[in-house]
Amino acid sequence: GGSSEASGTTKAAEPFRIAVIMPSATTDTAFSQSMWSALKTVQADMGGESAVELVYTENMFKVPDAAAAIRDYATQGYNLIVAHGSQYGSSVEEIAPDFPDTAFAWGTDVNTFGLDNVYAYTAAAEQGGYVNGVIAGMMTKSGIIGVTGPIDVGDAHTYISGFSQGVALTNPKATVSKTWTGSFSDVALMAAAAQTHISAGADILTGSSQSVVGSIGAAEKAGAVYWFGTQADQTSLSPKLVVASQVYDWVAMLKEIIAATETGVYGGKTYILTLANGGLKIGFNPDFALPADVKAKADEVIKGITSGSITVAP
Amino acid sequence: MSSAERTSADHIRHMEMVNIVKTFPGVRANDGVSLDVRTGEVHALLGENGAGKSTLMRQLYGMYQPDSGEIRINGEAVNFRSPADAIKAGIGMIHQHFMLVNTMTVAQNVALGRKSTRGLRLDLDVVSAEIRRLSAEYGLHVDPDAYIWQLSVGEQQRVEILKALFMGASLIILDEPTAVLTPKEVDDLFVTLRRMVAEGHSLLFISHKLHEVLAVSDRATVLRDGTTVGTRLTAEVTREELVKLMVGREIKEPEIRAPGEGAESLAITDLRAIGDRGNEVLKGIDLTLRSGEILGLAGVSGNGQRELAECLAGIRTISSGSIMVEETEITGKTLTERINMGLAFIPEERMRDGAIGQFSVLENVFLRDHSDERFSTSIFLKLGEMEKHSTNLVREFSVKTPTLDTPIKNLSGGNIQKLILARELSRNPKILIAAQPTRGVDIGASEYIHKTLVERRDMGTAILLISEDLDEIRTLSDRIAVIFNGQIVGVMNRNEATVEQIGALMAAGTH
Amino acid sequence: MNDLFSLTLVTGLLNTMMVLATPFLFAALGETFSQNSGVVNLGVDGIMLLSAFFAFYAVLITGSLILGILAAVITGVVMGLMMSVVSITLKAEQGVSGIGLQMFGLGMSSLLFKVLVGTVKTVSGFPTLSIPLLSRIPILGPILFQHSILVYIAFLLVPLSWWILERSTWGLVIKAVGQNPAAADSRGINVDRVRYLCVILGAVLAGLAGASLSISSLNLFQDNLTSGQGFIAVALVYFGGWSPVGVMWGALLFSMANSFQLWMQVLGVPVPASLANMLPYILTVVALTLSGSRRKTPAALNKPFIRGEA
Amino acid sequence: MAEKKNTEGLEIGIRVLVPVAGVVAGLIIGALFLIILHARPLEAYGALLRGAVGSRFGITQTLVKATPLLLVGLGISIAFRASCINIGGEGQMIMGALSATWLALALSGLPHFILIPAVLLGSMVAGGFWGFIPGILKAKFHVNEILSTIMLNSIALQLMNFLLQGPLMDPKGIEAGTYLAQSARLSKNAWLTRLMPPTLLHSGLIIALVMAVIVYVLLWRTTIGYRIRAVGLNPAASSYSGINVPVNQAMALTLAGALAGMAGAVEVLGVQHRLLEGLTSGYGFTGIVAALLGWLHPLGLIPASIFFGGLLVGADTMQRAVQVPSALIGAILGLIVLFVSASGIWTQQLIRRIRSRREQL
Ligand SMILES: Nc1ncnc2c1ncn2[C@@H]1O[C@H](COP(=O)(O)OP(=O)(O)OP(=O)(O)O)[C@@H](O)[C@H]1O
Ligand SMILES: Nc1ncnc2c1ncn2[C@@H]1O[C@H](COP(=O)(O)OP(=O)(O)OP(=O)(O)O)[C@@H](O)[C@H]1O
Ligand SMILES: [Mg+2]
Ligand SMILES: [Mg+2]
Repeated sequence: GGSSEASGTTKAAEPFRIAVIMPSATTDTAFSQSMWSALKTVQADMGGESAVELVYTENMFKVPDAAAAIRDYATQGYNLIVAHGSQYGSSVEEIAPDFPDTAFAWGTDVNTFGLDNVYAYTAAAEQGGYVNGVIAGMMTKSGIIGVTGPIDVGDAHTYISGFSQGVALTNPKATVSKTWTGSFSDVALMAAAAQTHISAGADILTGSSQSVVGSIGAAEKAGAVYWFGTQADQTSLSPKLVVASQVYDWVAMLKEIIAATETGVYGGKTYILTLANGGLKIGFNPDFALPADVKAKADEVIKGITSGSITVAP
Repeated sequence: MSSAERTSADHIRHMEMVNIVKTFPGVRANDGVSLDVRTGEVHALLGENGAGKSTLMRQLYGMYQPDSGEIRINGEAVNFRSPADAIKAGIGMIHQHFMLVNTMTVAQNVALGRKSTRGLRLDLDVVSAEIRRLSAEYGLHVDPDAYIWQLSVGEQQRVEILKALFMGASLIILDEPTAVLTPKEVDDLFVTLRRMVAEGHSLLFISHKLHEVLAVSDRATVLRDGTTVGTRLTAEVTREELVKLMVGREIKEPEIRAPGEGAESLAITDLRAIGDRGNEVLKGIDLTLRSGEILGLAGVSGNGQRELAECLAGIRTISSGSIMVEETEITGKTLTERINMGLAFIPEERMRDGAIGQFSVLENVFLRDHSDERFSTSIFLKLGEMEKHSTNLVREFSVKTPTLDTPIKNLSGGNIQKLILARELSRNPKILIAAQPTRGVDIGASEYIHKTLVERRDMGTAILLISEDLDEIRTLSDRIAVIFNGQIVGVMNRNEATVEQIGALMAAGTH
Repeated sequence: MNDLFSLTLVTGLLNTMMVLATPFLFAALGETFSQNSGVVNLGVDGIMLLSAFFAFYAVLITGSLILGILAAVITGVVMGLMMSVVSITLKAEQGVSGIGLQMFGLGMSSLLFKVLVGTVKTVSGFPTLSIPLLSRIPILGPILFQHSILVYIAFLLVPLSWWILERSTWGLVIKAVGQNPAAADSRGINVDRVRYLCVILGAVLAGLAGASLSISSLNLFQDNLTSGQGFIAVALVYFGGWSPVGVMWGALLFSMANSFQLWMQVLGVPVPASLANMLPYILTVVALTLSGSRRKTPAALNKPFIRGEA
Repeated sequence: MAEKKNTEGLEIGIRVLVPVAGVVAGLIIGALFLIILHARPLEAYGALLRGAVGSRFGITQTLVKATPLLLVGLGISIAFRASCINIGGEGQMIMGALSATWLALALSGLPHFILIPAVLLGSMVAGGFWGFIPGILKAKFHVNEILSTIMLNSIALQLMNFLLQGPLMDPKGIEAGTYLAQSARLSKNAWLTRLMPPTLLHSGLIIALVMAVIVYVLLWRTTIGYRIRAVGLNPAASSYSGINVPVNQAMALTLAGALAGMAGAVEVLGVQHRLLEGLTSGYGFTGIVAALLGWLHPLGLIPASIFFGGLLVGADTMQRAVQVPSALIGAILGLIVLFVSASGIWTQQLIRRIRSRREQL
C-alpha cells in the first residue's frame, strides 16, 4: 500500500512515484532482484518512502498481463514506469504514446522506438565477463573451465562470449566447455551440470546467475572449485568459493532518469551499463585470497576496457 | 471355508424386512415391502425387470440404507451402513452383475477381503487348495489360477458362488444366480443349495425362471412396481398364478411352424481361432445356417460360443477356416462391411458390447447406422430423420422409455435388450447372430423377444441363436447344434432332440 | 580419450543418474500407490514444492535434519488429505483437483519462501554416507554406495513397494479397489478409506521427494524448485505400467538420459544444447513405444466410487 | 411446458452459482492469508473485481485472457470426450505459435486477409501434428497419452528454445548485441485486428467463439463427433459396432492439438506480435480447468473461460493494489480451483433433486 501517505502535504513534497514490472520474483538473486534492490537503494538515497513511492509487479512472464500492469500504473499517474523485461517492448511502444507525461524505461534493449517518453537500457555483460575470464584463465590449474546456464541467449550469451575471450587472453590452452539445461528453474539439473563439469576436471565454474544456486552445492561438495558470478554480487551465497562477480548497478542510471524527468525530459535516450560509466562493477570477494599478480592483471584489464583500449565483442 | 469362520458369525435364525421404503430421485423402487426368511428356508423373490428386487436385496446387504422401515435379525433391529456390517452379521450376496476383479485370478478374487493365515503376507496357495476342494465338493469347476477375464460368463458365476461359500454366511442372497447356468449346472447348484439349507443356512433367491422357483423355494414373494403383491407357499401355488401376480396377464410362448427349405446363407468351415488365454478355443467349427431357420447353438458357456460370435462379427481374428455368406468369403472383411452385407449381432454382454450407457436411447439406435446415408450426409447427422426412425422403432418394439433423450442405462434390462433387438432388426438383416438374447430379462419381455425372433424367421432371416437356456433353445430352434470344447459335437432337428441327449452332448461331447 | 577418462565418465554418468533419479523415484512410487487405488494425483509437483520448502525451512531454523524430514512428511499428509477430501469424499474430477493442488503448492511455497526466508540461502543437508567396504568396490562403489541416505532409501523403497503391491494382502486390496471398487466394496472393504490411505501415502512420498531436493541433493530452496519434476514423475508411473520396478526403470532411464546429455555437452559433442535437452523426453517415449509394454490401466482410475452405480 | 422451462432455468442457475460459491470459499481462505500479510481483504477483493470487470480495459483484458483459454479448452474437451487425457496443451500451443511465427515472417508479403487464414491453418496443422503424435502412439503402440503429452510439452519447449537461439532469433537483437530470446516482430499485416483500440481486444476472440460453435456442431451434429463421443463412453460397444476406437481417439487428440495450436497462433498474432519465451505458460493446464468447469461442453466453456480469465486478470490487479507477493495469488487460485472442483458434487445433487421433483409433477 502507501498511496495515500503524501496527502495533505504541498505539491513540492509529493513523492516521486515509481512502478516496476518484472518477469520473475524480486527474490530471484538475478535479473529482477538486481533492479528491485537498485530501486530500493534509490528510494533510500532520495529520502525514503515519503520522497519516493515504489510499487512492483512480479512474475509477469505473460506479456498481456504485463501490458495491463503498465497501463494500469500509467493510468494511476505514476511518474516513472520501469518495464524490466525485453519482452515488454511492444507493450511499452503501444502504451507510451497514450501517456505523454509519464516516463517509461524498458530493458534490456537499446530501442526507444523513436518515442520521447521511453528510455531503453541494457548492460554490456561481455565486459564483466571478459574480466572474470581473465582472472579465471590465470587461476585454473586443470585448464578446464565449466560454464552452466539455462539457455544461450541475452546477457547470458554476451557474458559467456566476453568470458571466453578473457580466458583466451590469459590462458589460450584452457578449454571453456558449456552446458545449457534449457530451463530457468531446474536447479537439480543445473547442479548435475556443474557436477558433470567437475567430474570432467573443471576447477572453475561460471554461468548466468540462475545457475549459481544449482552449482554451489556441487562446487562445495567438490571443495576447491571456484565460482565467478554475474548480474548480482554472489559472494554471500558461498564466501568460500566465489572469486568475483560482475554486478549490474542500475542506481546511477535510475537517478539520472529521475533527475531528467524532473526537468521535463521523459525519454528518448538509451543507457548501456558499462564498466566505463560505472553501471557495471566487478565485485571481488574480500575474503578470497586472490594472488596479487592476478588482481593486478584484472585491474589492468578493467582499466583497459574503461579507457577503451580493450574492446570486447558481445 | 473353515468351520471356524462359519460359526464365528452369529447364526441368523430369522431375518425380517418390514415396510421397507426406498426412493431414488424420481423412482420409488420399494414402497413398503415386507418379507421374512427363517433358518432352513429358501425364499424366492419374483418380479418383472425394475420391480425393485435388487434394490431390496442391496439394502439387506448394506449397500443402500432404507428411507424407512426396519431390518430385524433374530428379532433385533439392525442398521447396516455398509456391506462390511452385513457380512459381519452373517449375510452374503451373489450379485446379479458380477463383482469380480477382471485382472485378478480366481484365487485372488476369493482371497480379497479375507484374513490371510500369514498376517500381511498373502496365502494364495492356501486359498487355491481350498478352492480346489470346494470345487470338487460342489461340482463348481474353476481353475484357481485363471484370470477372471479369461473366464466365460458362466465360469465367472461359479466364482461368485465360490466367494459366497467362502464367506461362510448364514443367510445368502442369490440375485439371478442361474441366469447364465446350464440345466445341469442349475441342478448341481440346487443340490448345493439344498445341502446348505440342510446345514441351517437360509437363502433368498431371485430368478425370472418360474420352474426354478417352483423347484427350489419354500415360499415366494412377488413384487410389482416396488410393492409386495403377495407371498405364497410354493407347494400351494401354480406357475400360472405366479405369472399373473407378476405380470397381471398370461404369457404364451410363440408357436413354431415347421420351416421351409431355405437357401444356405451362412457356411462356416473348419474355423479355428485362438482365445484370450492364447490357447486354441475354436478347433474346427463346421456349421451351416439356412435362411428362414433358427439354429440354436447349445453348450456350456466357455466352450467357444463367445469367440465364435466374435469371429463372425470380425472383431476376433481367425487362424484358419472360412466363413461364407451366400457366395462371399467374409473372413477378410471388417465388421462394417459385414454389417453392410446383411449381418446383425446381438452381443452377449449387452451393457458392455451392445449399448453405450450414457448415450440416449436415440443415440444408441444409431451405433451402427449413424453414417448410413439415410441418417447422415457424409458429415452431418440428419437429426430429424434419426428422431423419426427411433420413434418408430421404440413404438414398434414397445420399448418402455420416458423419452428418446433418456440415457439408456436408466432403462430396465428387458427394455435395453428390446432396443438392441430393434436396432439390429431395423436393417432387415439376412443373418442375425443373437447371443443370450433374453438373459436376465423378465418373462414378459422374453416372450416379446421370442415372438419377434420367430416372426423374423418366418420372414426369411437366418438366425443363429446362441444360448445357455435349454428351454429357450428347444422352444425356438428349428435345428439344434451343440458346441463342446471348440467343436460342434452334434446337430439335430428339433423334434429328434431330447433334453437328455442335448445335455449329454453339452457335458461330455459324446453321443 | 584414455581409459582413465572413460572410467571417470562412466562413474560420473551413473552417479549423477542415481542422484537425479531419487526425487523421481520417491514421487513416482508414491503416485504408483495412489493410481493403483484408482486416484490420479496430478498435484504431485505442488506437494513436492511445499514439502521441499518446509523441510528446508525446518532445517534452516532448527538445523535438525530429522525435523526437516518430519516437516516434509507432515506437509505430505496435509496435502494428501486435501486431495483426498476433494477427490474421494467429494468425488471431484481428479484432474482438476490435482491441478488445483499443484497451483496451491507452487504459490504457497513461493509465498512462504519470500515472506519467511527472502533470498536464496543454503543449509547443510544430509551428508554423503559412504557404505563401509561396499563403497570401496572399484567402479561400482562410487556409483552405488556413495550417496546421501535418502538416495538409498529411495532405491530400497522399490522392492518394498513391489512386495506390498504384489505379495501382501494390502496390495491385493489396493489393486482391487483400483480395478473394481464395487467388487471390493461388496467384500466389505472400505473403498474410500483405502483410497485415502494410498493418496496420503503417495503424498508423503512426494513430500520426501521434495525433501530429497531441498535438504539432500541441493541444500537450498528456490521458487519452483522442482521445475515440473512432479509431472514427469506422474508420467513415469504410466511408463512403469503401475509397477514399482517398471517405475524404477523409467526413473533410471530418464535420469540416465539427462546425465548423458549433460556429458555430451561437456565433451563438446556438436549438437545444439536445446536438442540435447530433449533427449530424456524423447528417449522415454521411444523406449515405451519400442518396449511394447501393454500393462493395463487400473480400470477404475480417475473414477470416483459411488456405491450402487456401476 | 412452462414448468419444464422454469426448472431448466433453475438448473443453469445452479450450474453457475454453486461453482461461484466455491470461488467465494476460496476467497475467504485467501482473506486469512491477506490479513496475515497485513493487507486489507476487502480492498484486495474490491481491486480484483474492479480489475476483472470494473473498466473497459478490465473487461477487454478478461476477454483477451479468455481467448486462448477457450481455444485450448475446446481442444481439451474434444480429447476428454474421447476419454483421452490431453495434458499436452502447452506443447501443442507452442508448436502452433512456432509455425505461426515462421509463416507470418516468411509470408509477410501477402495481404492480410490471405495471410491470416494461411497462418492460422498452418498453426492448426503444426498443433494438430503435436496432438497426432500421442494419438498415433496410443493407437498403434498403446503408449498412454498422459505420458506422451507431458513429454511432448518439454520437447516442444526445447524446440522453441532451439529456434529462438538460432534460426528464429531476431536479427536486430544479434546486430545490437543483445541476443534476446525472441523472434523478429511480425509485420503489421500479420496482426489480428484490434477490435477496440487502444485495448488489446483482438479478433482472436471472434475466432475462438466461432470455433466454439464449430466444435459444438462437430460433437453433436456430425458423424465424427458421434464416433468420438461413443468411443469415449464405451470403447467395447463402439468396436462391436464397427467404430474404430484407436483411429477416433487419435483423431480427437489431433483435433485437440489443432485447436491448441490455433491458440498459440492467436496469442502470437493478436497479442505478442512475435515469438517469445513464456508465451504459453500455464494455458495448457488452466485450459484443462476451464474445460472441466465448462462441463466439457463448448458452449459451457465460453462462460467458464471468461470467468477464469477474469479471475486471472483481477488477481493481477489485486496484487498491484495491495502489493502482496504474486505467489499469494497463485496459492489463492489453487484453492479456488480445489473448492470449485469440490463443489461439483453439490451441483449434481441439486440438479438431480430438481429433476426428480420435476418428474413427480
Ligand atoms: N442406483 C439407482 N438410482 C436410481 N434409480 C435406481 C437405482 N437402482 C434402481 N433404481 C430404480 O429402482 C427400480 C427398481 O430397480 P431394481 O434394480 O431393484 O429392479 P429389479 O427388480 O432388480 O429388476 P431386474 O429384474 O431387472 O433385476 C428401477 O425401476 C430403477 O428405476
Ligand atoms: N444409476 C441408475 N440410475 C437410474 N436407474 C438405474 C441406475 N442403475 C440401475 N438403474 C435401474 O435399475 C433397474 C435394474 O437395474 P439392474 O442394474 O438390476 O439392471 P437389470 O434391469 O436387472 O438388467 P439385467 O437384465 O442386465 O440384469 C433398471 O430399471 C435400471 O434402469
Ligand atoms: Mg435386479
Ligand atoms: Mg435383471
